[in-house]
Amino acid sequence: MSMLGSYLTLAAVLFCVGLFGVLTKRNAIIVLLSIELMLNAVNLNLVAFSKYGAQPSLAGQIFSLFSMTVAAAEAAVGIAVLIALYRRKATVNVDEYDELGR
Amino acid sequence: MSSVFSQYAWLVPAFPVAAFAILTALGRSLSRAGAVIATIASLASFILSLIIAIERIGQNAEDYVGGIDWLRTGAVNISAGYEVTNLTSLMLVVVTLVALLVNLYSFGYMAGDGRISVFYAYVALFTASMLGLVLADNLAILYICWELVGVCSFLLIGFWYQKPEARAAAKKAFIVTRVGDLGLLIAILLLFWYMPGHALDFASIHNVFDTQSGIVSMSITTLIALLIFVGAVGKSGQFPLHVWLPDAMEGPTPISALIHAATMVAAGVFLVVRTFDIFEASSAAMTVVAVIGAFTAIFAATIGLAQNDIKRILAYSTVSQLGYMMLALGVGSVSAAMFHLFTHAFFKALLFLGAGSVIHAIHTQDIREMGGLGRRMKVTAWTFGIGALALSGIPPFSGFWSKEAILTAALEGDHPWLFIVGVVTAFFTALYMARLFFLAFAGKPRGNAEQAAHAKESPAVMTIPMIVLAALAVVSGFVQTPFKDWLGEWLTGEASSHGASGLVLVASIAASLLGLYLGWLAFVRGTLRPDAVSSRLPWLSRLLERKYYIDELYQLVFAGGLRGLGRALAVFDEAVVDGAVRLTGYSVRALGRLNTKLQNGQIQTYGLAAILAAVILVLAIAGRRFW
Amino acid sequence: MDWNIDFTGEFFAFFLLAVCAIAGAVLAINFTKVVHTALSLAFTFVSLAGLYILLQAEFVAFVQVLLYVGAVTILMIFGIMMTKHQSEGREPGRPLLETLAAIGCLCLFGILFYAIRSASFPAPEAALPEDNVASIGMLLYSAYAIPFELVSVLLTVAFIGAVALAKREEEQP
Amino acid sequence: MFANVPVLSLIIWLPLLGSLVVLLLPGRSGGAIRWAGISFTFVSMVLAFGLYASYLPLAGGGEFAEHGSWLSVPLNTEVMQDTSVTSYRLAFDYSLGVDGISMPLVLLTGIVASMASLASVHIFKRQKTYFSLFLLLQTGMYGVFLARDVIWFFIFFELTLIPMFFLIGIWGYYGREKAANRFLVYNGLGSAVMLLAFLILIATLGFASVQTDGGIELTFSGSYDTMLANLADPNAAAHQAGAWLLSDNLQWAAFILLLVAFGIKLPIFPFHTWMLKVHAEAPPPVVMIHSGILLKMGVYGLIRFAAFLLPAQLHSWSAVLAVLGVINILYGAVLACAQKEFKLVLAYSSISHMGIVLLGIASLNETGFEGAVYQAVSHGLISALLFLIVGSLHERTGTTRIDELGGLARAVPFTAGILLTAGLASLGLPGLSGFIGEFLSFLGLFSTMKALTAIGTIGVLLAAVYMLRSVLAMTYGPLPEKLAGLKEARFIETLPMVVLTAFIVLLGIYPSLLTDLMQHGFDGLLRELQTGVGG
Repeated sequence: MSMLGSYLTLAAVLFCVGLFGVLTKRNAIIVLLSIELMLNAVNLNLVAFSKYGAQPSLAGQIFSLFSMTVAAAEAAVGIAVLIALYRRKATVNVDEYDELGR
Repeated sequence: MSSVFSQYAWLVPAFPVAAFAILTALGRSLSRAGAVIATIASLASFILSLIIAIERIGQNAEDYVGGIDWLRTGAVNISAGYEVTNLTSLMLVVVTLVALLVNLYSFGYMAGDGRISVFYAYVALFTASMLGLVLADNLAILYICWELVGVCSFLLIGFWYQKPEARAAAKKAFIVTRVGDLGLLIAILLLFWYMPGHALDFASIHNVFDTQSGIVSMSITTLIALLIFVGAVGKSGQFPLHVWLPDAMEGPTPISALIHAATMVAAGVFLVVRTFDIFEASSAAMTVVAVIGAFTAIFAATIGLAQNDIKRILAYSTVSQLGYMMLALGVGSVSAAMFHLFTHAFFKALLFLGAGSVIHAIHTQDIREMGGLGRRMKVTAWTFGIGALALSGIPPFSGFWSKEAILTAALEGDHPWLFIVGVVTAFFTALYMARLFFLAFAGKPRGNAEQAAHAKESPAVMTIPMIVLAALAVVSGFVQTPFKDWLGEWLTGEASSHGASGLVLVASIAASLLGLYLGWLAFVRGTLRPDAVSSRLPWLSRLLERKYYIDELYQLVFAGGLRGLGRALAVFDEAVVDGAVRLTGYSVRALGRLNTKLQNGQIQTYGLAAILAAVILVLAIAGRRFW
Repeated sequence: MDWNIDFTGEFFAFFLLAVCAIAGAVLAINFTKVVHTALSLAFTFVSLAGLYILLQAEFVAFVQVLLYVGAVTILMIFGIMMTKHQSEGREPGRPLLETLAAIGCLCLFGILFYAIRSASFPAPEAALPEDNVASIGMLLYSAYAIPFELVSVLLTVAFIGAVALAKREEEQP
Repeated sequence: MFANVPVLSLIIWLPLLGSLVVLLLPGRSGGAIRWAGISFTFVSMVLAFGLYASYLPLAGGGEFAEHGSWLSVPLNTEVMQDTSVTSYRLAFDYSLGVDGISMPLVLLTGIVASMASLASVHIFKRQKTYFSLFLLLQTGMYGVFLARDVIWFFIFFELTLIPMFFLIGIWGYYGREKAANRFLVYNGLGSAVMLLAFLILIATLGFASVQTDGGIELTFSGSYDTMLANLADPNAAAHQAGAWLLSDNLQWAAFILLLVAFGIKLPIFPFHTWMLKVHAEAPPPVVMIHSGILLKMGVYGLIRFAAFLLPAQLHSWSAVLAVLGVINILYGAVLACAQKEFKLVLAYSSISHMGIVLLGIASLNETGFEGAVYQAVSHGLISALLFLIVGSLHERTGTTRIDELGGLARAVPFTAGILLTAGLASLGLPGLSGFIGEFLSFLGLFSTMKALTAIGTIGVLLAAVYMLRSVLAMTYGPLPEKLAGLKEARFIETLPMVVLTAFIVLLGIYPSLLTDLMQHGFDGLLRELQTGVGG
């Protein structure tokens, strides 16, 4: 058994912590940050497989690069949306963002 | 000898059927013309049955069986057949004769009624069904006619439908007899599956139970016999199903004469006679028949003592006399039973027609309001007197001979207790008839003036049937005397002259005379106070007057029980069954409401639900390997 | 219990960095002030960059630092600065939601952990090339050229979109 | 007579055509709509009688069978182990047929639907919609009885639900929406269960294989005849595709599902409560159809599918069915005694009478089966007649409560007479049709379960009690003053009364009219019960 299991376990821990944050935090910014954490956990997996996978290759690293790029774009748009929402609602509390249920 | 006319026996019920069809189709427009049509039809039936009967007298006539396939399914193949034997030809004559006379009589009795054609239609249907019952060659067809006569009886009891009492009486008659019919139905089902070849015709029954005994086991035989007897008990008003018959007097009086005295109620006796082979095969069943018959005879006679309604007295008398017939059957004498049925048909029809004549004249049925009618209604009084004497068993009237035959059979059959009961009943019979006759026809009028003014003899169309019946009540007893057992031989085909038993003759004559004498003392001479018994034993007279409280008991137990059960089940149906349905609906709705709450618009709740669901899904799919 | 772990230098480095990453993440969740959360997450990102180096992904580690620590975190801090956070820490908790979320996350972790532990990983057939930054560059411009271009389009669109969204509405006619 | 005419299709689809014709008529011409509705109904009835006239029991109706392909879906041949399979598909064909069991029910449908159409002349509200739905309903009913493919049976079965839902919901009395909803929910549930059972049957029993020179062509279908053939010859089926043989558990599942599905329709206690609402709230012509025909679809389905396709299960559960039947009989009868509303008396009496049908089915012999069908037909006629009268009375008096009516024999003697006759028929008076069905059912069951039958016959007694109690209370006795000015039924009302009474009397006097028809209808089932189960 190589280190792969340990990396995957670490990724799982981070992913679950991030998930918990997404589900429970009220502050929209923390929610966004938690999402970033989850994405990072995934990246860790990709990179770990790129080294310890059955056929090591650089594809995993490249994939994680794309993923990071998309995450950055997501963060930018997310913050922009948040600010637009904040302007309308004067709060960053996600409890107040319940237009879906109306 | 070949029976020329017997093969046309199916025409006998066909005439009244045709009359019924015509009257029903044309409806009320016929009015009195309908009565004429029905009477002509019954006359035709009577003539044909008379011819058939005469044809069969004397020689050893062959029985004739004919019919068509009626119901064919699988194992069942029931034919609509008819069978002419000496027994059925005798019944045919009795039924058609009484029907004819009642048709005639009703011309006068029902003259003012607007629904006279409906009345005649019902009577025609009844006559047809009764004749069908008599002619039927198998139990299934007999059962159908059996139910049809029941429904005609029901319709005619309720003929004056506006009266709530008539409605109640009709309902009661139908339902109580239906209890008996149920017994007969189950008996038929039993017979069907136990008879070899699923035969239900009387010839096969005779073969199986008489000649090849042992095919059907003893216990089943007893069961079948008892169930058939239950049917007979219902129809013939035997204890404990007698309650409907006195109430049936709500119907028009000619109907009481035809259906509830002469013919339909005797159908029970006739049924037992037809299936007598089954009874004979089981001594237990015979005992039950004899005991029930004897008990009913004395039981009804005692009730008859305390009644005041002229028709009810006669009704209880009918119940009592039918008990005699059952007693005769129970001790094994078919001929005595049939003989009594034969004579009883005439004198009881006569008594009812007489009573009808009285009611027609003074419009009351309470004998306490009558009195002194003998002077104003001579024909009625004389004929009624003849009927009363015949019923009381005074020689040489017909009732004496038939009652004597029954008592002889009881004594010879080694049933001394039943014999004693019979003699005591004869005493009671004479007593209540004396009370009835003397209260109604002797003494001074006790009713109001209007009634007295109305009291005049009925028209000839009513008195002629009474005279004919009176003549028959006198002479019909001579067909079977202790000295010449002609009827018994003809019916059973065996010479069974039982000879005169001095004990029986003396006992029965003595009992009857004693009853008449006591009645005369009490109600004419006045030497014996009529209320001698009731003042000393008030509970006894009340018990008799209230008919042993049997009606009240049934009302409480059956009617009340059914009503209670119905209410309880209604609550159950509403609360439990429907409640379960509503609960299901409610819980689905509640689940829906719960789900709505989950739909609160917050993305975190959705996410949580998705995660939990995913976890459960994974556990359910991947976790299967652990189970 | 056999954990099949070789106590090598790599392991110790991994252990240290993993503890840092987890600590940063857990602290980020527990802090009540948003700025603390953001900084603590930045710490996690840096730790992850260290892990990438351990995994011979130097270029990815570099991008990680550049992008996450440098761009995303700063972006978030700007977001924090542009919104008000006086009420934080004062709302009543949502015990049901938090309990269920905790159960769900723990179950998920349990499932993942079980899957990782029970999976058997075949040994790598070959090692990664030593100096793989150049190889990544080659690959990006050859095999992955089209996705690369698409990502650049995406970034542009996101940029424009973010500007459009964040623009004050009053300025619109 | 019908040498080259697709008479079965005509019977089924003419009402649909009528429905379209009615829809195309201008909405204001009430008379034209009414007469179009009635005449299309009558055409189907006449065709049904023509069918009866040319039906030969011995041939089993084979000459009328119609068949056409309808829907065929190819399936993967790769999943087959046996490589010689060249074609593997799912096929649902349009297949119609008539036999000794469906023939009486088709006649019943014709008679009752025609009489109900005559009784519908009281309907003035949205006539066009009413008659088009009414005709659509008929297509469904005829189709149910004539379909020979389970999928088509299902389609027709559903086709009766929807028009019925609207007929109750729009033209009913005060509680109509609730009644309609309950009707739909219950029957929809029943249909779902039935579909499940059918799917089991199709997947396990409905395959046919044809040996061609290229290989074997395997087809899964809902064809009833294929199923029967497979059932009769299980060896051949097993040989062709062993894996798909109907396993014991699946058979039981299908049987119980079918029992529930048709038990809701019949209805069997405790699934009966929906029916009470429908009887009480639906307009009388619709109840005539409902009580007269729709309940019989339950009987028909139970015999056609549960009994014919799963005889082994029927055999082992005959006692259960008999007990259910006895419960139905007594429960319905006792409750009928406690009702104050005549419509509810009739509803509970229907439950009681359907119990007798169950007894007939539970008897497992020809007598009982024929008794069950006979009882179904007879009850259809009788309850149609009773509800016809109920409608006529309700229109005149505005009530059918027993305690508010009385003395009708004086006010409306003809209607009262027919009501009395119908009541007597319902309580099983010999000479009227009700008796024959009861007698045969009891007779059939008596051969196997004597005590149970004897208990069941108490229902006959109770029938007399509740029928006389209610009918006499309404017709006899003094006439309440507010009913004094009642008018006797008009000719258009008396006609269906007379016709239905005539049929009731006819079937009561000469039952062979119907039993001869059924004579060979049950041969296959009986053979199966004797050989397949007895051995």
